[in-house]
Amino acid sequence: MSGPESLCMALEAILFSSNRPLQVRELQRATDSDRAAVERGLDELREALAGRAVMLQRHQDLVNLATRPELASYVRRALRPEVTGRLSPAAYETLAIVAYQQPVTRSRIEEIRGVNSDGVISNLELRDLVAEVGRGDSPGQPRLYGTTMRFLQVMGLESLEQLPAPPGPEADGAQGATNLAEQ
Amino acid sequence: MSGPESLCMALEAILFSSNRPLQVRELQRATDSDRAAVERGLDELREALAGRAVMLQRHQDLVNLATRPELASYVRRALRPEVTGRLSPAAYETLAIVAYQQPVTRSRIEEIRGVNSDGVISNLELRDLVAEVGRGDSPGQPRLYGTTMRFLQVMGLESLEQLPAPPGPEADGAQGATNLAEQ
Amino acid sequence: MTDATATPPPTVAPLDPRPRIDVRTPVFEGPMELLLALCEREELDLFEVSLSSVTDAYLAELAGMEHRDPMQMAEFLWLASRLLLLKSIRLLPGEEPEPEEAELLGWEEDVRRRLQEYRQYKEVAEALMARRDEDQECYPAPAREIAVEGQEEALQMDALVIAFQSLLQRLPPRPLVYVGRSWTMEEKLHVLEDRLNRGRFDLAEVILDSEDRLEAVVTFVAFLELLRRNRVIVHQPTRYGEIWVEERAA
Repeated sequence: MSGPESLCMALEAILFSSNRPLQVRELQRATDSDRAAVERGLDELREALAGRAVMLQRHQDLVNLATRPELASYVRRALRPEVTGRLSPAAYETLAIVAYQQPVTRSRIEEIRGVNSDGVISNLELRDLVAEVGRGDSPGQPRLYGTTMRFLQVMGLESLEQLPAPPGPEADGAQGATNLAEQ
Repeated sequence: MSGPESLCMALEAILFSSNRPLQVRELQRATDSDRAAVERGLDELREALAGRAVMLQRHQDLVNLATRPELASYVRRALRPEVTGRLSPAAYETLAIVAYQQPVTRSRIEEIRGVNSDGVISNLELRDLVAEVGRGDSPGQPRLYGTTMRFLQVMGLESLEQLPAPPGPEADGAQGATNLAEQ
Repeated sequence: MTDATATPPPTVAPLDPRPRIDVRTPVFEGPMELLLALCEREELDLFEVSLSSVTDAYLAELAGMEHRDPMQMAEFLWLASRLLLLKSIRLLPGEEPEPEEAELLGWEEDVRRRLQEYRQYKEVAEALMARRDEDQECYPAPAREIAVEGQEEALQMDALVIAFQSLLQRLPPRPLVYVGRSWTMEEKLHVLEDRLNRGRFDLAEVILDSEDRLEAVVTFVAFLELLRRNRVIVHQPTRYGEIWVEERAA
């Protein structure tokens, strides 16, 4: 870390890219800095964000960036259709693949669907219907996706075992069902 | 929307909260503003973000916020984002042609490369680096390809304008290539 | 293309009539690429070079190539035949070129122009590749929870009770032989306060943690107590969605 100014920048970049609050210790590790330096960097960032749409939130040892509450109505207007609108056929397709093949990588989903699925997957994440459940062993440690508690609620299921038998007579599908039942 | 300053803030809040690029039209709708006002707000936001860890990315009518390229290593260390698989030399070659000739047909790509490029193009489409952007006027209405926002993200560019001067018979290709590598 | 995503879906593969020979291991994907590499290896200026001077090198490379897709091989061979023709014309100088030969000389001009264009894109491709290796990716905003705190309509108490009743139906009634422990409200208050210290929680999730309906009722009453004491705020971002309980800022 070359200087306090760039530490502040690094912290902002990390917090911007994270979808969950981060511990001060995680920020120290990522920036090779001690606690005092990170705390100073966070103070600096808080000042830099004054008058901006985004603010630094702190809860005990956890920090995250969030939009200012008075701007929430714009955010809701812009993004509500995504979270509350009907699911697209592509979203149902993807959801079905995740439900039956979980844990499943993005590239496996794309292999089955034959098209890029970034957008659909992140929309399903946004709706809290699928979530990252771990990392694969293969090179690049790809994210593994699975369905969420909310998926069960929305589908009116008590557990994944209540899903109807998986599609396809081939061994692959049967395999998936077994894995699912064992979980 | 009460004033130009708060429009800029609203735009920042919306873009911060969206996990996909948004169209100018969507921003207009969410802020009850006309196109010119939103464009001014975006210009203002771009200036306000100078010196900060996050920048405004623009690809045609799409905008999103993303971390600055020089901060990539911190984000990677902190959050271990999924690694995009390596691209083959053939893929880079095709990407270079699409980037400079867009919108471009498959047959023009193949004319330059001298080989069938079906496989490479569909691989780039799957990775969301290249997308169909329309149909040509010539007989058979061939698909036209262009680069995507994801291309800008992977290459660490704010917009296509940051690409070096296009190669061509009049310009010195080697010159442009050097600039790009040095950035 | 060495990546896994390039593999076509398994259902499609058998329909492809072409033999699946891996054409990626040889260095040269097409004749243009080979020709360009040869010109560069022989240090020939693309603006000056006569293509007939690379013919021998081209044929040697071709002879050394492994078996590959016949379609692709045909492209290499076609160029080889043109190069040979060109060379034979050049070896017999002095005569006025016949129309067919003139056409071939025009072709050479065309190939040189295309080689130049191709080289420029290849250089851009290398620059893009170098840039990619520099670890300069821009990371976009992730899928984050949309901050709507304080914006939604006040939660109605009856809506809360209805939500609780529907949760109750998903819990078993008290079993005939009771082996679980019984909870006091004071104990449940501590449990909820503990949860609050770790951050906000979903009311439904906490209630569904109950062993039986009695425990669920105690949990719910404890939650109402926290609400009454103004210790928590409650919000429900979407109708019928999760009910989030969060510590009220001091």
